[in-house]
Amino acid sequence: MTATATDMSGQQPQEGSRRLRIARRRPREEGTHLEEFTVEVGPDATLLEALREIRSHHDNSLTLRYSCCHSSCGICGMRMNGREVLACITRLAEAGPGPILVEPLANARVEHDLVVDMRELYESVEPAHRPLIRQDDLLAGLGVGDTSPPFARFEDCIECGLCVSACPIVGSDSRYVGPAALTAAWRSVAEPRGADPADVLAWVDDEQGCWRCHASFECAEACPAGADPAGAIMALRGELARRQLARIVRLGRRER
Amino acid sequence: MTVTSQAPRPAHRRTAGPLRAVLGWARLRGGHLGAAAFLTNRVTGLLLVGYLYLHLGVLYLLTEGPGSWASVLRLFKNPYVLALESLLILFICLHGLNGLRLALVETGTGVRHQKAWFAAVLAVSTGLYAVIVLAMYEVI
Amino acid sequence: MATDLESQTRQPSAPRRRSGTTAWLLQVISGVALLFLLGAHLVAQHFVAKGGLRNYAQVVSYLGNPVVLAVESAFVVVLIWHAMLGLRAVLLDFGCGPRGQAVITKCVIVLGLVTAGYSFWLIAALAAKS
Amino acid sequence: MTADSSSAHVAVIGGGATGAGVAHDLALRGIRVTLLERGELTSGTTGRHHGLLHSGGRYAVGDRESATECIRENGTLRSIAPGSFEENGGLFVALSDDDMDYLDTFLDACAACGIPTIVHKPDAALWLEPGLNPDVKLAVEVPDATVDPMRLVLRFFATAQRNGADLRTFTEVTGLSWSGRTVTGVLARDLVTERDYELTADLVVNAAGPWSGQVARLAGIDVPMRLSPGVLLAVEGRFCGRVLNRLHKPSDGDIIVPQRGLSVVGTTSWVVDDPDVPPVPADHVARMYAEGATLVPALAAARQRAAWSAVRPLVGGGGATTGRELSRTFQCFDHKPTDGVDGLVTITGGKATTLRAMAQAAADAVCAKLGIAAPCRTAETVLAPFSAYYQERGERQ
Repeated sequence: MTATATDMSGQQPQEGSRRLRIARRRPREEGTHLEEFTVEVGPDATLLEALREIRSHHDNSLTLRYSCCHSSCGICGMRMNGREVLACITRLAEAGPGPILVEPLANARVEHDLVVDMRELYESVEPAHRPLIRQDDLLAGLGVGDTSPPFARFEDCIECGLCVSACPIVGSDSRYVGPAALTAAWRSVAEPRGADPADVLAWVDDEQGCWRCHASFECAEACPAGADPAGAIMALRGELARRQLARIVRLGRRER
Repeated sequence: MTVTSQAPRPAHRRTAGPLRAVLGWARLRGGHLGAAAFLTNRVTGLLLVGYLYLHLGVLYLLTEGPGSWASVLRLFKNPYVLALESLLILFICLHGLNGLRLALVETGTGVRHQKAWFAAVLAVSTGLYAVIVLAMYEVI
Repeated sequence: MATDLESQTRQPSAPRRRSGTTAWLLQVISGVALLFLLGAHLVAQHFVAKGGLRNYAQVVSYLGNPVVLAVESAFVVVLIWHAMLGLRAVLLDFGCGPRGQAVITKCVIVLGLVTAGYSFWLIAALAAKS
Repeated sequence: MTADSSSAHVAVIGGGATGAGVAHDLALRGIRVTLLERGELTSGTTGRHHGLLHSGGRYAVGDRESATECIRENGTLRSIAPGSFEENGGLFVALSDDDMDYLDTFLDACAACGIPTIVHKPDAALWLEPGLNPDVKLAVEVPDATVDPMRLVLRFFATAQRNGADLRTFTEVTGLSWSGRTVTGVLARDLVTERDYELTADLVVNAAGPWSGQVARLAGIDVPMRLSPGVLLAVEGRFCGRVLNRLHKPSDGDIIVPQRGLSVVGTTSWVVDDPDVPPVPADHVARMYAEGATLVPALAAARQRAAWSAVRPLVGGGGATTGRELSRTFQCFDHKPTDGVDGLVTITGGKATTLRAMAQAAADAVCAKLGIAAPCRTAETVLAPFSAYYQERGERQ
């Protein structure tokens, strides 16, 4: 369970009741219908706590994904009042008063209720070599990293799919590679671990690759892990533009 | 590791119909400046293309000789048309300056401050617009 | 004009020219050029003349000057290029699938050519009058 | 009993680390496995783990058996799951004089368990970890590592699935089917289609972690469980490159595990009865902040990302008030000799780091009961990537 702060004697601070309207859907059925639940939760309860409360006391056929409860595994992504969030760290209070609309992520095939098919996301990251472990030396807030030895750590991106759901362009074209794959691609270019950056750049340098993004920065707003997908896409474009200009300059010099 | 060069063709995601796609643009989920810039750029861009054809149409009257062009001039004395013309200047400023912002940001430089850049674009555009409108109505 | 036709039906990974980057660079260069060209056009056509509008005689004499002709034609070309590429980028986001997008590209090319043709005819007609 | 492994069918209840290990091991031995999990995989205690791949250092003094097992499994897991660990090592940090008194017993115990240690003087320790409490007296480096618990366990599931295991998520076990005193299968309910069905199996393995007591009760058996939740705190910002432990007798809040851009401070322990809704007492969270700040002062001002609690499924009879001093080894109950119920095995206790070894022991017991002679090969089989679980999963039946 997550942070329902209770004092040692175990009783909850004064309960509040919240109404949740949850998108329900059976596998292989097209129709989605909203079911409303009223659930008693503490003042700083998270969306995940409310959903688990519903699952254990109201309707255990409600299916959702969660595992780490602290935004490090990335499988509890969903939409709350239309905004992409990780259920485990999003307080119900952030949704403001009134009933809360809970829907699965957009731009992905819904398997059932709040569970979407993650296959596309993982497939889209493959050509970018799925960067997993990176070199890092800056420690948060200490800024003294340059003296101590660098350490290897997992990438910031937790592959939660919120950016793909938030991007307005992904919904309009299923061939667009998507912000998640482009962020992974930039990480492979910025720190090539065995991969050939030119290979990865050739893959993203396409109309359905990094050039399809129109800089709405929705992905950067939605990203819970600070992986900054928009920054990665823009960095890819900068790298490609620089290489192209360098090529033109070289052509110019060779002709003279 | 060689790249599995065949980029995955995401089979499952149906291409959303035009209406849902357009609605997708306007999903200002957090109402943040980045999305506002994206929408402003689109709207002003489309309006400017619309104006281009309106402008080319009006210019055709020039080839009809001085008589018809004089009637056009009279039309543009009408204050409402003048107000619309001034809006055109605002759209040009917004689209142009936001274009500069994108040219800068889309190479990765200053991408962390893209919201600040758009705030600057908004400020400069409204400033320029005010100056031009005052000039247009001979106030200054 | 727009990126070559077959580029959107091709899989991103096939050996390819840098059409993605080129299109973006051209859009940026044409955009910056437009700032100057549009600025010149606005100043020359509307701000210099009293009341912001030239009468018939002024327009014809203005277009008689060959320098103005050159600037205005360059302005027309760059403007139509930038407008068409921008229009196409927006239309591509309407989500009408690969076939639809190939149609959009064709239409945008045709529209661009027609507009350019008409504009040059217009400039030539007015220049001839002076 | 069937001697040929390919026709044997084992039902595993519980989609956590234990279930994953057992499903993988049995599938590798050619046994048909069906796993039933009432939520998503790793949504129980497994996923909420702070992500430490133990070197065993923390248990070297108090529980030599566990410590030896940890260091052995530490090496094995690194070889069968390459690329799943941040292999930066860990430091046991001495901050006070009584920490220093504990030093020698600690070093001797580590040596006895085969845990390699390197002693660093304060300046070397501060060079390794600039965020450390400046009045650090000494630090002992051990081969700790950090892991993404969900992804590592999913690698076991992906490999089991590849070898034919049928992993049924969102499927709850509501009862058992019997013939006399022998369990012949499970009664399951598909929570998505709300369909009830019976699944016959030659053997049922109860690997439900903190809920294994409830599952055993379905067979009228009381498994002596001690449910010991621990509060964990995740703060924003990575305050250390490697794992930081406090060099003293294991007690509350003496570990910081860096996880991506977060730092996870753990942990506390007390005893509860209900595994479903372990509370997150506010004072425990405050204690995590305080204890974490003693190791890394800057952590005191860090922004809280989340505080949650996970229930350790410990084994052992009455008497223990807090869960800590119980042994960390796991227990494998074959209920035939103890409770006269055949066809049901319960596995519980143990830690995430030793999931493979625990599964090996359990699979050996299962094969013995089924009369199958198939050796365990999980120690030398490299696991599939975690995404293979999603990519190769068939449509839901």
